[in-house]
Amino acid sequence: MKLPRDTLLRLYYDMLRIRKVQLRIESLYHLDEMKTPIHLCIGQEAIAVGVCANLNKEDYISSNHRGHGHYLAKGGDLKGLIAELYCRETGCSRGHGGSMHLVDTSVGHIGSSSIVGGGIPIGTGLALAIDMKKQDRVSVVFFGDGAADEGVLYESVNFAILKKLPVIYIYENNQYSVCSRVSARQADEVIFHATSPEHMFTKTVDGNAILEVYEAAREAVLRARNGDGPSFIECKTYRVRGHAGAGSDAGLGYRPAEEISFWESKCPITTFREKLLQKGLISQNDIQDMERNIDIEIDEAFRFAQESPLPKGEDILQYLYE
Amino acid sequence: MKLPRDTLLRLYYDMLRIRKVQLRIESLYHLDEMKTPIHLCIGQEAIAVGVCANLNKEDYISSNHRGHGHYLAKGGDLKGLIAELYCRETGCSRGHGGSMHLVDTSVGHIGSSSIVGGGIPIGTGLALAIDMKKQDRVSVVFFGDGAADEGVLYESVNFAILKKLPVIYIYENNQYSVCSRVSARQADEVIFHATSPEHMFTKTVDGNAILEVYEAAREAVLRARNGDGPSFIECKTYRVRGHAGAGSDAGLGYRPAEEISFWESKCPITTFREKLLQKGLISQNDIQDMERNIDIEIDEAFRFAQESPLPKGEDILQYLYE
Amino acid sequence: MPWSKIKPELNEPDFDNVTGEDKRIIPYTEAIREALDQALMLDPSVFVMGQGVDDPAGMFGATLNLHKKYGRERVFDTPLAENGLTGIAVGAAIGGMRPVYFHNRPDFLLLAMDQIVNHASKWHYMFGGAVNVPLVIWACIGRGWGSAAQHSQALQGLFMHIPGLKLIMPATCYDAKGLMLSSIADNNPVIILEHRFNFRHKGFVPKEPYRIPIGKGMVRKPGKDITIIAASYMVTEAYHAALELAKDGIDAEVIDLRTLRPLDEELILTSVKKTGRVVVADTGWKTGGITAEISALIVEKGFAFLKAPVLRVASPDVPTPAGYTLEQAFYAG
Amino acid sequence: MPWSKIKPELNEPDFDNVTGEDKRIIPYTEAIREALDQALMLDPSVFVMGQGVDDPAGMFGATLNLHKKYGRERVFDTPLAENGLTGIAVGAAIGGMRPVYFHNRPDFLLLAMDQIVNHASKWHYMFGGAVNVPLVIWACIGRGWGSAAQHSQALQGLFMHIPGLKLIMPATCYDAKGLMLSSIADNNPVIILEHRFNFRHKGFVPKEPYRIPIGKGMVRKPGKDITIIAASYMVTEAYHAALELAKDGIDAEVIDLRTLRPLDEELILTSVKKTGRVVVADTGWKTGGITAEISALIVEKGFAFLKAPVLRVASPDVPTPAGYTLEQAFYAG
Ligand SMILES: Cc1ncc(C[n+]2csc(CCOP(=O)(O)OP(=O)(O)O)c2C)c(N)n1
Ligand SMILES: Cc1ncc(C[n+]2csc(CCOP(=O)(O)OP(=O)(O)O)c2C)c(N)n1
Ligand SMILES: [Mg+2]
Ligand SMILES: [Mg+2]
Repeated sequence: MKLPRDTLLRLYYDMLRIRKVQLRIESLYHLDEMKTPIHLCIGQEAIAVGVCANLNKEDYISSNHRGHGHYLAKGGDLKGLIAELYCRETGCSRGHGGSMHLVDTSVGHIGSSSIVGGGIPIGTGLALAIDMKKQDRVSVVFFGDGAADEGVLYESVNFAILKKLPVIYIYENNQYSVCSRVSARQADEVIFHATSPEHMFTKTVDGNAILEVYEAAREAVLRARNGDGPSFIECKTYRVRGHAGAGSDAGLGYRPAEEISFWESKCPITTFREKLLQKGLISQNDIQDMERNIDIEIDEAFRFAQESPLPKGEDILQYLYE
Repeated sequence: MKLPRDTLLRLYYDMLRIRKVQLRIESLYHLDEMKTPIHLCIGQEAIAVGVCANLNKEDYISSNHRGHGHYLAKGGDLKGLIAELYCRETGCSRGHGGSMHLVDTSVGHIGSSSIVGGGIPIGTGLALAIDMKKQDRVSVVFFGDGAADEGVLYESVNFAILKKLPVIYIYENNQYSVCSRVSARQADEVIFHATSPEHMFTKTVDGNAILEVYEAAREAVLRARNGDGPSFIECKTYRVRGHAGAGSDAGLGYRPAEEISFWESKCPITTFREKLLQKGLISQNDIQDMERNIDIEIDEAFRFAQESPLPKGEDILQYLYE
Repeated sequence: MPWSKIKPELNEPDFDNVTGEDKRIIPYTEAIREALDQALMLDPSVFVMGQGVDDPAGMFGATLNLHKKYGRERVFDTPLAENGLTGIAVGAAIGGMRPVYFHNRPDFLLLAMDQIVNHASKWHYMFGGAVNVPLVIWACIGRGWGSAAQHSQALQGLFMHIPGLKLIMPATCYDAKGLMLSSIADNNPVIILEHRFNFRHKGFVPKEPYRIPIGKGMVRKPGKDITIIAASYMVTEAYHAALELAKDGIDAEVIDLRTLRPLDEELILTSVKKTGRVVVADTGWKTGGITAEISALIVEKGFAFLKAPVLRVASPDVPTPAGYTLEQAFYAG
Repeated sequence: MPWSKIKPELNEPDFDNVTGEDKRIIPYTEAIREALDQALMLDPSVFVMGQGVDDPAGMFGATLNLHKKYGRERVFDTPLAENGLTGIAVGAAIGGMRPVYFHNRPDFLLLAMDQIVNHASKWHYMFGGAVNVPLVIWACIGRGWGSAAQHSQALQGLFMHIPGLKLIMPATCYDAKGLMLSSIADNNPVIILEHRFNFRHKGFVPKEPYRIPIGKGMVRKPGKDITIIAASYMVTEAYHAALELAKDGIDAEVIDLRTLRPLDEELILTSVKKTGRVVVADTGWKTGGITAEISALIVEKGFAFLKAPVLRVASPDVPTPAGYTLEQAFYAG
């Protein structure tokens, strides 16, 4: 597949932006002003970006605790994200959700669950709504290998196949649930790989290779839009930082240092940049411009957040019911 | 596989006994003396018998709402069963359980759940206990196609494979959950059929052909005893009676009359009897003897139940805690 | 189950003296079915799902043949998979539909607690009001004929504890219809717990669609000596008890809560102020159940009115036994 | 989470004046870990399971490195699959083992309600006593730093409602160990709900194994003017409140329930008889929570002793908000 240059640059830009947002959060986290647990997706940016680049604003995504990348890739408001981390009234969830509970319905992000696997049936249900309303939309579900332990995945996929729903399951297999390796929790490859192709388009891709992700997602989205039913894409990837909080967790010793550095060398952003540079599709100047623009945007978002008012304790009963 | 004559006769006898018990229950149910919902397994006897014929007394079974056959095939006390249906103090569950909650720990029957799928992880956990205690036992889980809808099946099978547990999943696919056809609930064949053979021995058999069931179960039990891990056997069968209560439900119209009569003609007991007669392994006299013996046993069990005392209301708080 | 042996078919008590020649009396089941029919007719975003909604039993008749009228796109059978399907219903609701998810028994809702409690009940609040979940979950409490421990649980005590849920327990045919229509129109997750015994009743139900305000109870029988507070089938029992008490010259007031969450505190306290004596009756377990909350509320806010301890009539704290002699001891009323 | 910012590390209140040179003071975590260590050592049928029990965090330290001593056969990581794994633990318990199943948070138990409520809690009763389920389920209530709606639920109100379960909420290091050992030795399903704030405490814990009777509470501070009833972390808050009240000349009695089910009614009623005034404090939601049951119980059986309404201190009836300004408004204490 040959993509136009601006698409390629867009993919690069979006990954870089997510990375730089993560890094800024990480660098400021020790100040204890973002009083919310954070789960960084550093090293996994290609998945959110490669998938969401195929989506329209009206398409839905369902996300999880490690959701900053999904939110930004889908077009979620950056100020709303940072303000949410600062627990502000102006946060995307008005300070009620924190890092694990982001939302931006204006771009089809309907809220992320921090119950592992919790978003899977919800994303499937969005596809049911699309189907019933005969909308030209798709629904994408992002979930991890921990979520693949849960029976609700089996229940949801079964239903999606049964009803031929326009849903795309994006399995972000970063090989760990907290410190627990996937091989300690799952018998083998996920069982859906064995599903027959008439039922579901199933594919495993290198989740750190943005073009592989993009292409697989493109096929899945096309199928969904054509009424050909659900897809299941496993993206093999790695969480290079600790499970939660800022910084590396190499010191904990639950995974080999070489494993971490191997995956660091497979960084989806630097490897893609090399490729673009090699092919002469991007210049150092382009890159610097991008970095600068992003930095400005991030500066602004943090300023916005820090200057925003805090929700008032007395309003705690608000939003219980609609 | 060539089985000795006495084994063949035993298989026949056990099926016939279960059938005759069911028929007696059915014929008396209209008297409203058995004040308990009943779920007859008429037409499915070959599964319980074919599997349990491979088990020792110490082996475990985990059963469900349609559990009379499992209970009897495993050697559960007939008097205890009938008395339980009559809600008597002498019932296997002392009148606390009723038809859906049978138990006979003396033969490895640890209690049946009427929550569809509920017994699946419990039977898996029994296999974990066997494994941890290094016992020479296996655990068998009986469940239906309704239970195969539930995510807990996926969770349990995954764990069993992961830990190579001595558990055998007997999937009694009678094609309906109440009035709902399996094709209205499941995408295709159960997904475990696609599991690779190193992980799990998987087989589909004609659940109305006792020798097919027996043979598949034999292999599964051998594997489990050898430490080769779990097995998953789908037994295709049919519930010829209504979902609950006595009698046919052909009048309801949710399934074609020809479908019912087709499966009635595939009766596991009459087809097997024909075979035994043809091969000269059984005589009409043998059959009559069996019938008579069984009738006497059933008469006794019903008399026992009817004459047994009822539990006293004032004892209602008993058995809450051990 | 031979229902005729468990509970005779009856007209419900004529609480409001509505019966008259021009009043339409229909079975409880039919009241629910009519509500669904009208909701499906009036709003294309409404749909009905659940194991068996399109089968010959039609959920005790409550959904009977609706699939024939509205098609299996809008009235459809589901896999059992209660947690997954609840999440799917939540997602569909977020996506702009109004699902009504039917279960035979509340016992099966225990499989779906993650989606009900962790998700549906919190989605609106957790995102600062950005998303709504207009979802109705319906289940019918079983009783009798050895339904036993896993098919007869009256779990309102659990759901009453969960912020973000609304909890409805109708007592009359009129309410079964009106509260169903209100629940479907509500933009929040609503749980309706029915009682199988109510399905043996007939009562007055207007033909046109109407709604009953959620969060409001009502006085079913005014009285001045003692207040009996109940919901669902226990309202009928309470009413009969009140008639018995009247023979002894005791004038009991009977309150039908209708909604358990949010609770109609004002109605309760107004009555307690008048009578000073209270009995709370429920079909669930006593310890930590709805009778506990109502009693605690009265003590907290109406202590000065109380002339005697608030008494609770509820099930003993054991799983439901199967045998009929034990059932007799288990059930009040 | 930077715990130092949320809750300082402290010695627990010296409730029983046990502190002395010969008294061993250890962290709360260590007390649980020691209980598990001794249980694993003394009984080969005991095992420990749960997501992360063998990881570097070792369940806040409570299971730290036990897998190194006892092997991963007896201390093992599990798939998340909470309902399946609970059923597997139930099966293992029926098969003669004594599983202790760890969860970071009670919120995740909502995925396992089917196996906990429909199965574990009923198995003994439903089969007329034929089978036992000696199972311990442990989870730790989160609080602070934006744990938010799905990682901070204090769900004791749900479990208190379920017959057949035992429900434990320890308040001290001594109890954390002794009640864990009793729970493991018990032949019934026991749920232990810890509170993350207790993990910041140190206190007196004897080295040898010991058990604390399940179903018995205790007076943490005797008093005659008012009774404050609490469990878990709220006992510490109640104790501090009592010290404050003492400055105003009010002599408060503090009751630590230790076990919520079965509840120590006698202890409660004896105290209420003495003081006539009661405050019940809990970390859970107010409506339909444990404070409701305790209040209702007191009214039912101790009405004559009451000089004032029973008051309840509990969380407001909303999901836990994430922001710290909202958290401040949400939490009592
Ligand atoms: C149902 C449930 N069980 C356990 C947890 C605790 N928990 C929070 S994040 C996490 C890891 C999940 O791993 P995965 O799905 O692979 O996502 P990743 O963190 O690797 O992105 C766990 C176990 C939870 N939040 N929900
Ligand atoms: C979790 C759960 N959901 C729904 C039910 C209601 N129910 C009782 S029996 C039954 C049919 C189950 O079908 P299957 O597992 O195929 O067993 P069969 O009756 O065909 O033997 C259903 C749905 C239940 N008992 N438990
Ligand atoms: Mg992962
Ligand atoms: Mg079936």
